[in-house]
Amino acid sequence: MTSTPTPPGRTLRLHVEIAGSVRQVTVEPVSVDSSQARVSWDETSYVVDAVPRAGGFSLTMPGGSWASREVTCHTVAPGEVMLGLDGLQIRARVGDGRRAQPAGAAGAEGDHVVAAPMPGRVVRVSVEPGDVVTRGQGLAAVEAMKMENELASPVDGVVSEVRVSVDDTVEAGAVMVVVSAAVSPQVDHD
Amino acid sequence: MTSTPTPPGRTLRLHVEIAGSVRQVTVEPVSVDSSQARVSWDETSYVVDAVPRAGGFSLTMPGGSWASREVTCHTVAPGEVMLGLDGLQIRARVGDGRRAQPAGAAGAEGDHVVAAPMPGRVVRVSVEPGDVVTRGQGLAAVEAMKMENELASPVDGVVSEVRVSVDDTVEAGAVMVVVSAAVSPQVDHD
Amino acid sequence: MKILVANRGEIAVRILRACREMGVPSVAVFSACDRTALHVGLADEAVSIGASPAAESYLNIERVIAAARATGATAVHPGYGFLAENAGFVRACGDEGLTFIGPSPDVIETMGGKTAARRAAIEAGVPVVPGTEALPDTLTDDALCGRADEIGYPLFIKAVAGGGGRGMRRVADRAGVVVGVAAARSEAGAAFGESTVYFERLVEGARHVEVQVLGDGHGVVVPFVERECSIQRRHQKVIEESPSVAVTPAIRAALAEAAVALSTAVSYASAGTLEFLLDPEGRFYFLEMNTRLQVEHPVTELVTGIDLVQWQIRIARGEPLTVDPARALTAVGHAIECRVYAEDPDAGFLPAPGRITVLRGPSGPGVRDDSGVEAGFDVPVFYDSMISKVSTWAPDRAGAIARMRSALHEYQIGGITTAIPALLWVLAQDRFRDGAFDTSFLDGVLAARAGESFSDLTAEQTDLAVIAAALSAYLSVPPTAAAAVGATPWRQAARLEGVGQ
Amino acid sequence: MKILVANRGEIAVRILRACREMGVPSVAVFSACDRTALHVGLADEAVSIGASPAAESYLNIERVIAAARATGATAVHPGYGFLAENAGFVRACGDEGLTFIGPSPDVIETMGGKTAARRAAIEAGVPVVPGTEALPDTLTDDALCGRADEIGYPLFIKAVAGGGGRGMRRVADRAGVVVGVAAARSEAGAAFGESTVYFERLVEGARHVEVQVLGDGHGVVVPFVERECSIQRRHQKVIEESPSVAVTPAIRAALAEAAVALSTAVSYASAGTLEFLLDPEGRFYFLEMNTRLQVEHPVTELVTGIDLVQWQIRIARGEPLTVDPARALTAVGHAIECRVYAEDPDAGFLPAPGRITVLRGPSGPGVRDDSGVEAGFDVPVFYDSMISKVSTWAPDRAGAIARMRSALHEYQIGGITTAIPALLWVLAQDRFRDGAFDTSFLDGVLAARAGESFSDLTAEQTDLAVIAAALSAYLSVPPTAAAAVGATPWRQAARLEGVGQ
Repeated sequence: MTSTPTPPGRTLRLHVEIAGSVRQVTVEPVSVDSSQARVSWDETSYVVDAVPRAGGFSLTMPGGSWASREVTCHTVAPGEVMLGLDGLQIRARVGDGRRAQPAGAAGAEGDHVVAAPMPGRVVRVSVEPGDVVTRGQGLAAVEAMKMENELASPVDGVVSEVRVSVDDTVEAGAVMVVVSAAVSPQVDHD
Repeated sequence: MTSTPTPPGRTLRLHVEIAGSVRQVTVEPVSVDSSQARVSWDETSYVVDAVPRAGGFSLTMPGGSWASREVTCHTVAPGEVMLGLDGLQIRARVGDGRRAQPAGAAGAEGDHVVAAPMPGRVVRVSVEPGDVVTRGQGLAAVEAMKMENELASPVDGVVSEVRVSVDDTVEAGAVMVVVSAAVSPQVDHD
Repeated sequence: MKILVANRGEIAVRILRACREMGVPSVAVFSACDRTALHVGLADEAVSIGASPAAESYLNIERVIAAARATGATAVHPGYGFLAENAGFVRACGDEGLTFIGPSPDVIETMGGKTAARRAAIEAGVPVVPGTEALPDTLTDDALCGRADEIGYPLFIKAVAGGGGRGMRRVADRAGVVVGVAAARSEAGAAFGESTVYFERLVEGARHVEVQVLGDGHGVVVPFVERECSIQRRHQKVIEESPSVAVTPAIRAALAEAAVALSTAVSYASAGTLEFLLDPEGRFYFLEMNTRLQVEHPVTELVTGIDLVQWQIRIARGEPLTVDPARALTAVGHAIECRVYAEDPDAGFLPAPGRITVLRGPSGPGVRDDSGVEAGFDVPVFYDSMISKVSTWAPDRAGAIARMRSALHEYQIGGITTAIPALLWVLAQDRFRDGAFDTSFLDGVLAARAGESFSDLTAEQTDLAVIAAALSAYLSVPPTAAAAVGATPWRQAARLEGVGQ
Repeated sequence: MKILVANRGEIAVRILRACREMGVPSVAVFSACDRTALHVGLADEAVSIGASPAAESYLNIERVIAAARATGATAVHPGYGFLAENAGFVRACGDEGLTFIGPSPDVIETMGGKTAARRAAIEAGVPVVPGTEALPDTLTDDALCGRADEIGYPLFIKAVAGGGGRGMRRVADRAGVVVGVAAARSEAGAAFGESTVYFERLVEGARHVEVQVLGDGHGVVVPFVERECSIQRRHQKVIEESPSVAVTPAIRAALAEAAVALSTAVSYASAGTLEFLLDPEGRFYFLEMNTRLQVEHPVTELVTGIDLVQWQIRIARGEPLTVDPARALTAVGHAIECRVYAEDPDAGFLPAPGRITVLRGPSGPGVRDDSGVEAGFDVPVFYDSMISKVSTWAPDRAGAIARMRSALHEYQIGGITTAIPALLWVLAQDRFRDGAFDTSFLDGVLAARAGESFSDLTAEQTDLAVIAAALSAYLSVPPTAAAAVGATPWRQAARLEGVGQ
């Protein structure tokens, strides 16, 4: 998972980002002899009973709200978990609460890697190093599960590297193309 | 499981008892880079492709017979596995092939322990130390899953120990009563 | 309406599904050992109600009521078993302002006691098995024998408060009466806290058939096509089906008429079932009424398309009972249900609690799996051993049986043993396939084969079992799905050895 | 008969179940990545037929035939996709003495090509969408535009060999014709090795309805009540149901008549499906025939009780077609099917292969889950992304939709993402619930909400998600069921830390 396990009873502060909003969350086991913990953020505080089960948790809330849920949970990338709840799927980012790390706001400057979103076969490469590309322009396509998936440039810029050829097999996350962004008038500072 | 794992490629000899008959079985991986092994006993020899899966194996037989099966497998006691196959349940004893250990023929002499066959609550104790009992006579009863299960004496003999009282909770395998067998004219030698 | 389901296992799951389909908020209750049970996760809310023994949780009226109060539930569905036929619980719900999804406490009392129900049936003109009223404890042995002589032999001694075969004795002749009564009284007293017994003639060669009804509590009662439940082990139903091969259209109409007469007489509300014996000549006798949802209700749902649990909820809400009587009384195709008990059939059907390591229930066309468990769950020692019910439907009985054999064949469960091998064996018996059985059939054939394993292997299956057993010793079989990608089992064995060193 | 199932995934599982129910020995084939797939374990025998890419295994005629030869199979069921409509494969089966479970290669060729099938329909007096024959590559741009003008705008350019929306272009006016033809030809050539296209009028506001037929190959054809398949994303069906809310008894009878006319004209054998467009005025036009089992066949089975796969096998055995035509054409209740694709709907429906860590399919009354996967399986990147089909039945459409929402709500799958949140979203749309949609509905509403997550959370669900995300970081969530008895998660966290030190 995303952080080092913590000694029983020790309080952990995390930031959790769901649907674009970040919460500073505190997790505090009630005692090591129970399966209950206090989870709090902002004005919100719950005592939850959390029992690990196949691929996730069973959560009940003995502290008043009584809601009960099965939540599935798997790590899709470091600091990123996919939660399953009531037939819905929720991507959450979780990080150490002491290091601020707002997600989403990747800078528009510098090198941008375009990676395979899933394992598959490269069926098209539309650019060469040195090509000028605009944001949204198709760079290459990967086929998986009989579907072609076009990969678009995330920025206006110049192709600096093309690392794949047609018919190559790629793993999820494999870098396919690198685009150097054109200098942008707006820069987000972290 | 029942024996120490063996280095890849090393041959292992085992005895396997199913439905009362014991076979001296040899297991020999075809190579560590395949999931195939040769399993042989008596005049029988199979090359099987064995892939571990949830709670058991997937077996196919690329070597000619082509049969394919999912087998579930769990250890119920040291040297004893319960197999699930085609909706059937098969108890098998597996041991080291070098130590002869024919099962079933427990001697009729000496102390016989009567153990709880499953976890439950003691609802009846019908004997006291010193009582003379006959084979099949009820000694005590355990309730589990709303069913009473009478435990019978395995031999003619004398009760030497009673280790439980009514309302005790017992685990599976807990010794409840010990019966010293009457001297029997027939003794099976191992 | 917000419904608290005062039960566990498959029937709690069944009711919670009905709630969710109807958009009705639901509350589950659970004991300590059921914290991660399937029904807890399928409810909108869940409340812990105490320790694992049923008396401290599912049978504890105060705790169930308190859970309803705490969650704002406005109704309680009791399922079957536990508090389902406890008039005191129904009254406690009423006192708390909770709608009890079932009949009134008075009807439960009238129809729940076996001798009271017999009396009501006689008054309604419904035939009953010749028998006595409750026998006072003060009767002398001679008087007991005299009453037995009047009924005739063989006869059953039955506990007024009985169920599940407890407090029940078969008596072949006068010599067995006194000792039989003593034994039945003692067993019934221990099991139900009530030792009163009565005599009932044993109807030889009888089948157990039953009629499901829905009543609106205002005199409207809809009877359903019968269920056949003669496949019993020690008076516990094992396989049920609908319709019964022994029931002709004329018998079906007469059964329905009897069921309506008796249910209407008590203004029955909600779902209930009238149990009958059907003798080889086609005569039937009322036995007792179950004033609740029945375990085997799915076979009725499969042949009629009518959702009994949703109707229980609608009736409790005061909605009009608009079930089409013709559809209710007509079986489309044939349905069969097998109860999957956690037992070891090769060890005398010994209960087999324990952790389920792997579970893949049957599925596909015509297959319904009402399961109360899942992989990773510890089947507790505290409750009934039924972990799921597999039901199949097909256009005809042979098709439903073939589908059931296929479904049980593919039912994969590891970590515990179940009665599935015995079910497969019964389904393969000619007498079962021909429909030529009565309630004594299963105990008879089981006694005749005592000691033989139900998992009778072909030569090929034996070879596969030998191979699997040997491999299980060679390799460490992971208890759950975790084979590493690309790793061969032999490499895994090597790695495990490395860990061990 | 001994049947080799030349397919994988849920349809192989479906066919293998039918074999087992009928007592017919079965053979599965599998590619390298499917070694532990569900269908392999459900067959009596299984044969490895090559590497993971379909061209080297499931599409390789020689290897499939060799597997049949090696196992002594006497018949082949192709399922859908792969070799199901490959006349060359059917002829190869014939040469090998294998019974192909499906129509003859000649019928596949006649009905498989879109323009050939249109011709056959016109000859049989069945209405078709106004359109052209195949357009020769030699036509000038002016000639192309002239032909397009004759059809009228908007129109579709379609590939003769097309399927799944490939080689298909919508053209709004004359200006789009030439560039559209070039694009469609290029796409079709790349996808099917055959670039020929034709024009077809775009019927505005049309629904996609289709008629299932069974034929005995000797002129007897039984038509079934229609299926409604208008809920499509990019021409891929997503939700299907039966009956269609738009089909009146008169339209149903006319559709059935058209289906019989066309199927009888070619002496159709086995199961097949005739696809039609139904315009808002109730006029219908034949589109094409699928000469095989259809993905969405379960909805027909649920409303008629007729097992289509078993009938395919019976017809192939030469048994008489004794299906009751009245039953086939009458829907009892309503059924709906949702295709569960391994996709990420929040990432533009990107395919989402990967290892399934936990899987609990839906179950209970009126729910059928045709799944091709199980926990522990790696959903491969090489094939279609559909991992299961959930079908529900209820007495009416609203009940079937409610049951479907409940079933998808309880469908638990971890390790990969699926389109379930998008399915739940569609089921909740008023236009879907009112039945007021055509084939453009889904693409339209998806475009209108582009970028929004389908997993729109309530405040309570958001809180639960925050809690679960935080706990997942605090505790090591085991990928599979393995919580030690009595251990609290906090102790487990402590233990893991110990291991790490």
